[in-house]
Amino acid sequence: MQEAIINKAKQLLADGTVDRVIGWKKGEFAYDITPAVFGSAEEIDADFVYDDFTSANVSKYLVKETKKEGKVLVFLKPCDTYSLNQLIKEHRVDREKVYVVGIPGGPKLDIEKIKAKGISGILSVKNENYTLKIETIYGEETMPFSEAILDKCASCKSKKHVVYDELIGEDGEVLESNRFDMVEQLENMTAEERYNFWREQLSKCIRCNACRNVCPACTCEKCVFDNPTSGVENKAASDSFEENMFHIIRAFHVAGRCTDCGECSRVCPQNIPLHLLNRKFIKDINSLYGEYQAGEDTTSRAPLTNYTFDDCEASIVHERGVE
Amino acid sequence: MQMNENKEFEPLIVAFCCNWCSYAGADLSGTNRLNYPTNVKIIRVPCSCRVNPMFILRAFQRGADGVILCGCHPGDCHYTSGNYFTRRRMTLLFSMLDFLGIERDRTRVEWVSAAEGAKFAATMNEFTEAVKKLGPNRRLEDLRCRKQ
Amino acid sequence: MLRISLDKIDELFEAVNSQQALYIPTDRKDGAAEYKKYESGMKMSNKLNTVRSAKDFFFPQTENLVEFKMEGKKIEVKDIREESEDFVIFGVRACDARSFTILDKVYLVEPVDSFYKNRRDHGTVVTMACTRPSETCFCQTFGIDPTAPEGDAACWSDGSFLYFKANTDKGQKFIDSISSLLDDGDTAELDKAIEKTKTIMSKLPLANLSTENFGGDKLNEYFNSDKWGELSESCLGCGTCTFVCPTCQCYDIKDFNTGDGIKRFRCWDSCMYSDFTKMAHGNPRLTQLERFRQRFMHKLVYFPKNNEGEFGCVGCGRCLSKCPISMNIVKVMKALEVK
Amino acid sequence: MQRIGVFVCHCGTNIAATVDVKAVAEALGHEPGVVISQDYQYMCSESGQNLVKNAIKEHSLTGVVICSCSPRMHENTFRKAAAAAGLNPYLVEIANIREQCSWIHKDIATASEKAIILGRAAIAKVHLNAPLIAGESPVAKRALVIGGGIAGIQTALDIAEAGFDVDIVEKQPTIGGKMAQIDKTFPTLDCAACILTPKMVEASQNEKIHIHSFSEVTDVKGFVGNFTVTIKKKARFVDETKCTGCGLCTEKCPMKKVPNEFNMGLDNRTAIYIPFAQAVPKVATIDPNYCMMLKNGKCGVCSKVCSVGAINYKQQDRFIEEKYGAIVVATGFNPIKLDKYDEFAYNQSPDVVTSLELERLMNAAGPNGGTLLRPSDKTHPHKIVFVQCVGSRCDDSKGKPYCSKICCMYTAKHAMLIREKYPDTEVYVFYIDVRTPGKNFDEFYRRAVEQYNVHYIKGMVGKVTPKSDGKLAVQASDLLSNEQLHIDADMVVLAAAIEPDKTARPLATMLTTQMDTNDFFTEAHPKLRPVESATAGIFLSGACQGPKDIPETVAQASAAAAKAIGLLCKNSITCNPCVAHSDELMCNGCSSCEKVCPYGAITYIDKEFRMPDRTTAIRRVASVNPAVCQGCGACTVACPSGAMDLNGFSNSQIMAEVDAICK
Repeated sequence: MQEAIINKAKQLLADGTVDRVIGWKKGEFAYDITPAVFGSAEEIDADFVYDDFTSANVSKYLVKETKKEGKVLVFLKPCDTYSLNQLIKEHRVDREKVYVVGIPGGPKLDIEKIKAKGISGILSVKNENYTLKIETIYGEETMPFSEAILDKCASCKSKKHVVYDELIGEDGEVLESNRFDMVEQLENMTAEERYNFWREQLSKCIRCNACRNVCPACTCEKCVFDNPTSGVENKAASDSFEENMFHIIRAFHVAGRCTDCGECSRVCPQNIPLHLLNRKFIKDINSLYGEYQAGEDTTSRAPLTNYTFDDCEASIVHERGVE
Repeated sequence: MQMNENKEFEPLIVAFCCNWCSYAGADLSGTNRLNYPTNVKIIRVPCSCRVNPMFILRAFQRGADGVILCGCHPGDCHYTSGNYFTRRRMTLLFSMLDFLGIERDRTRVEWVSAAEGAKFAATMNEFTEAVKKLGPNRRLEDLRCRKQ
Repeated sequence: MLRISLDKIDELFEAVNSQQALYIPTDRKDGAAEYKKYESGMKMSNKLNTVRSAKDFFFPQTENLVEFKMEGKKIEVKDIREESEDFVIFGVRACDARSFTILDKVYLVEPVDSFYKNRRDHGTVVTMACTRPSETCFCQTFGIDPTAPEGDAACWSDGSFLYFKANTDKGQKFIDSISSLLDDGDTAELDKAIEKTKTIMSKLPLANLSTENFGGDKLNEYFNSDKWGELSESCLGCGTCTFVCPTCQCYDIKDFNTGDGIKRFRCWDSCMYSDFTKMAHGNPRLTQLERFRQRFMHKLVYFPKNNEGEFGCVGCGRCLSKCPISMNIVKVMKALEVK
Repeated sequence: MQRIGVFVCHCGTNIAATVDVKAVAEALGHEPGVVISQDYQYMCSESGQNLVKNAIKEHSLTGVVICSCSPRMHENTFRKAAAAAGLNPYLVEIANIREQCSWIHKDIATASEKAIILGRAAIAKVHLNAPLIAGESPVAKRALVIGGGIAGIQTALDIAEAGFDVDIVEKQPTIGGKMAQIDKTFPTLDCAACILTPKMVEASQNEKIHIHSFSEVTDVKGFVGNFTVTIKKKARFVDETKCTGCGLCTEKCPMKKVPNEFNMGLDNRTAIYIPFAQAVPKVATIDPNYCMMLKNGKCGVCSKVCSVGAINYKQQDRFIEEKYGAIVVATGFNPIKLDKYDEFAYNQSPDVVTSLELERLMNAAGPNGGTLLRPSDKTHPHKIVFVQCVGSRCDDSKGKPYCSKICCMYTAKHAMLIREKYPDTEVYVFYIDVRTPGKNFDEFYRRAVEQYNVHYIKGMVGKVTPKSDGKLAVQASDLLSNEQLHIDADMVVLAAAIEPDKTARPLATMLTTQMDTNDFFTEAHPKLRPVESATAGIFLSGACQGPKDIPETVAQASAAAAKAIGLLCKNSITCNPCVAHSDELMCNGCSSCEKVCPYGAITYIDKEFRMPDRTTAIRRVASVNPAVCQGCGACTVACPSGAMDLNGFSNSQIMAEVDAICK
C-alpha cells in the first residue's frame, strides 16, 4: 500500500496536478509518525510512510495548507474524509485547492496498548498474520494484533470515503459499529456513578489542549478559551469546575459538527476518553432528531442549526433519566 | 447558595427570561401580586436563544443552585424561531450535564407566555422547591467562588 | 549498605507516612502511573515513569499567589502564603531528580521565588535507580546516570532488597527516620543489577545522542536554520510537551474574580501557545515556527548559555511518547545538528 | 473610570412598602463605580426625571441605573431623559424592583436584599454598556384592523380619514359585529342599526378601506412599521366581485333549516345566506356544513338561479400577504356559554333567554318581526324576570371574576322598552348591585324604576324551574326585605357575562402581545397607554381589551386610530440598535450564524486579512445587516468562536449580571 501511495504522490507531483503532498513521515522508532508536507519526489522517497501506525488524521492541516498558493494532494483514510467534508461544508477548506486520494484505513495500532502490556524498549513492530512481533532491547515479544488496535479503530463507523478525487483500493461501506456501547453503559449508571466516573477522568486533564488542537472541528481563528475577552478564557483548570467547563463547552461547540474521528482521545496524554462526550451528543442527536452523520455530505443542515416544530422538550432529559 | 437564619438551605436560582414572553409573564405575575420566592433572580435576554450554555455553566460556577430558562411557547417566538433553537441546544446541554452526573433537576426550560403570570409564579415556586430538595450545588460549583 | 527487603516496603511507606506526607508513583485504573499521596495498601508503580513529572510538587500547575478582597470600593490585599508541610516524594527517577536542579537555577536565584523555595525546603526527594530503561530514554545525553540518581536520598533495587544512600543532609535525615527498618547488607546482587542496567543503557537506540554540537555558543548556527520550517509545520501548538516536561518552567499570572474578591494565581504556560509572549503591541513570535523554535532553542542554546552549560532537558522521554504528532527534541536535535 | 448614578424609585408605596428604598440606595452607593445613589418618590415623574438629568450633568455620569418598575414600562422614559441630558440613552439600565420584587414579595428584609442584588446586577451590566446609535427603518403606510365590529369600523374610518390605507379583517361574512345584533342602545334608546349601518356603508365605500370579510389572520411576522401579515380568505363559494347581493339564491335555496347565528339561533336561515339585510359586503356565503351541493354534490340550485354566475362550488381558501406599519386589534367579545348554569334552566326551557337573544326577539328584523313573543309558544309574556350577573363577578370556576360592565344598563334598557311597549307586562330585575357610572346612566336607570315601574329587587335568583303549564317558577331571595320570593314568570332573561372572542388568544400569540388571565389583551399601561399593547406597533380597540359599552368602544377605537396614525405619519422609525455584530478577526466564516438567523440578516464576504506571518490571505467572514437584524441573539450562540455578539446584551454583559446575582 505504501508503495502505491508513494507512486501516486510522485505521479501527481510530476504531472503538475498538485504542488504539495500531505502525508506521514517516519520517525526515530517504529511508531512515532509525524504528519508532514512533502514538496518533492526526493522527500517522499526519503521519508514518506504509510503503515499500521499512520493513524493521524491529516485533514485539519488543509485549513492552513489551502490558504497557500497551489494545489495540495492529501491522502485520506475513510474516517478522515468525513472530517474534510465537514471542513468543506463550513467553508474552512476550499475543495478546489485539494486533490483527495482516498486510501484504505485502519485498524491502526496504538503503541500505548503495546506498552501497557509491559513491553518496553521497543525497536520494531511487525505484523505477521495478525500477530505482532515486537523486537525490544529486552528480547522479542509477541501479542495479537487485535489487542493493540486503537480504540477509534475498534469502533470504526465507516469504511466509505465520502469525498475523493480518486481511490487507491476499493471503497468500503458504512459499518454497523458498537461505538455507542460505552455511552450507553454510562447512561445506565446512576448519576452518582457517572459523576464519579467523569470526575476521575476529567481530573486527570492537564489542559494541554491537545484534544482541541488536533480536532478537525476545532478550527476557530480564536478559541473562546484562548480569548481573554470571552469571559471563559482559562489556561489551566484551577478548579474541578474548570475541568468540566472546558470539556462540556468544547463538546458542545463541536456538537453536530464532530464526525467522531476519535483523534481527541487518541492524543490525550492522560488517556481521558474524551470521545465519549462527543459520542453522547451524537447519540442524543441521532435518537432525538434523527440519524445525522457530520461530514457525510456538504449540504445538509446541522442538527443545532435546525429544528422541527415537534422536537422533544428539554424535559426529556428528566423523563428518560436513570436514577 | 445561602443559608437563612434557621440554617435552612436557600437555593440561589438564576432565571433567564426572554424579553417578549417570559419577562413579560414575570411582570404580569408581579402586576397580579402572585408570589414566588426571593431566591429567583431574573436576567432579561432578548430571546431564549440568546442564552449561551456558557452563561448557564457560569451561573453554576458562581454559586447558583439552579438555572431555569424561560422563553415563549414554541411557535410564539417574537423572532419566529429562536426558541426552537433554544429547545435543541438546551436539550443537548442538559443531557450532557446529566451524562456528567450533574443533578438533572438543577436545570430546566419552561415556556411562559406574556399572559401566563400565574404559570410563571407557579413554575418558580415549583422549581425553587425542587432545587431546595437537591441541596446546594456541589458538582458544578467552583470552590474558589464558595461563600465563606 | 542500608537496605530493606522489598517484602517490607509497605512497612517502610507506613513508617514514612506516619512522620510526614508521602507521595509515591502508583498505577491508575487506566494503567498509567502518577504520583499520589500515600494511603495504606497503595502499591508503588512498576512503570518506568509517571505521565506527569515530579516537578508538580515544587511547581504545581496552578497556585494562588495573593488575594484581593473588595469591600465596596476598598481593596484589601491578602498574603495567603503558608508554610508548606514536610513531605517526601519517593521513587523519583534520575531524570526527574535532575530537573529539580534545573528548576532551582530558575527559581532559587535572586529574586528567589518564595512559593517554590517554600516547597523545596520542605520536600525530600528520594530517588530510585532505573533498571529497565525504555527506547525513549536519553538521560545519558545530559550526563545523567540513571543507576546513580541524584536527589536527597537515592535507592536501588536488586529485585529483593531496596538499598538506600543519602546524598544530602535532608536525605540523611530521611534515612535516619526509617533506620529502625533498615539493615546493613551486602551489595553484590545490587552491583550486578547495576551493571546489567548499564549494559542496556549502552544499547539504547538514543545512546549516542550527544549535546556536543549544542550549547550556549550555538545561537547563530541554529537560530536561522532552514530546518525549523519543516520541523514545526505539523506542530499543533498544544502544550502537551511543555506540560509533561519536567524542566519547563514558564508560567502565566492571572486574576480570577470570585465575585467578592480576586484570587491572583499562576499557572503553567506553554511557549507553544499562540498567546505566549503576547504583549500590548502584539506578539513578536508570529507563527508556530517561532514558538516551536523558541522551545527548543531555549532548551538547547539559551538555557545552557545562562546556566553554565546546563541544558534544559533531562532526557526523560515523556515528550517522545506523548506528543500528538510525535515531534520532539530528539528529532529536532538530529535534524538541526551541524557537526 | 466609570461614573455611575443609581436612582431608586419608591413608586409611591408600590415599591417603598415592601422594599427599604433608602437602604437599597445606600447599599448600591457603595458599589464600585457608583458616584451617586439616590431615592425618590416617583422617578418617572418630571421632577424624578429632572433628578436623573441633573445628576448626569452634575456628576458627569457615564452610566445610569434606575431601580424601578419593569423596563418594559419606563425604560424608554429614562433613556429619553438620559439623552436629553446628553448621555447616550443606551447607557441606562433598569433594575426591575417592582414587578419582580416589591409586588411579589412580602418580607421587607428579603425583598430589600433581593432589590440590592438586582440593582447590583444592573450596575455590573451598565459598567459594560457601550453607547449605541440607533438606525432607522421605514414604516409601511398601511394599517391592519383585526375585527370588523363597531370598534374596528371606527378605527378604520379614522385611519382612512387621515389618508392611510387600512385593511379590515373580519372572520364573519359581514362586518358589523355585535352592535349589528343589538336592537336599541342605551341611554338614548336610538336604534343601533340606524347608527351602525351608515358607518358600515361608509367603511365599504371609503376607497382607503379594504374589507376582507370571512377572513382570518394566520401569520404575523416582522416588527413595528414593518409587519408582514398573512390573511386567509376563507372560501365562501361565491365570487365576491360578481355577487350583487340580490338574495335570489337565499330565497331559492332548498336547505332552509340552518340555525341563524345572527338571530342567535332563534330562527333559521338557508345554506346560502346573507347574514342580514344591511350586511357589508352584501355578498352571499355558502355554509359548507349544510349545502347539499358541497356535501354530496346534489343540488346546485343557487348556481342555476344566480344571474351573474357568482356561485363557485370549487372555491378554495386563499392566502394573501400584506405589509403593514401598524396593527389594531378589535376582536371584540361574546356572551359566555350558559351550559353550566342549569339552575336557570337555560338548556331546559326556550323561554329562558340571554339578553342578546332578547335583543333579537325584540328587533324588527328579528325572528318575530319585532313583537316580543315567548319562543316556546309564541304568546305574549306577561311576567318577565331578569337575572343580573350571570357568570359575572363570580369567584367560582363557572364564571368570570370581573364585572361585565354593560349588563346593568342594557337590562334597564330592556325593562324600559318592554314596559313602554307592553304596559301590561310586569318586569322584575334581580341584581347584586346596579352599576350606572356613565353620562346619563343613572338617570336612565332611575327612569326605569320610577317612571316605568320596573321591579328592581336586590337579590339573586336561586332556581328557575319550568312548570307543566309553561310557566317558569322563579325562586329568589329579596335581600333587603330578607324574604324568599316565588314568581311564576313567562320568560326569564339572563344577563350573561361577556368574554373575549376565542380567536383572541391565538392572535395574541402571533402578535406576541400580552393577555391577562381572562384573555383580554393587556394594555401597555392601564392609565397612560390604554390603547397600546406592550408590543410596539400593536394597538387595542374595543372590548378585546376589557368589557366596554358602545360609546367607550368608539372612543377607544378612535384613540387607537390616533395612535396608529401617529405611527403611520412617520416615514421611518428609530431601529433597535441592539443588533448583532461579528468580529471579523475571530469569524471563521462557517455559516452557522447564517443558518439560525430568522431574518436573513447575515451575509458573507471574502475579505483580505493580514495573517500572523505577515502574508495576506482571503478569508470568508460574516457581516450583519443592522437594519434587518432584530437582535434575537440566536447567532451569538451558534457561533463557536464567539465572534458574534449582541449590542446591549453582550456575552460579557450577561455574564457580569450572572456574576453579580451569584455574588
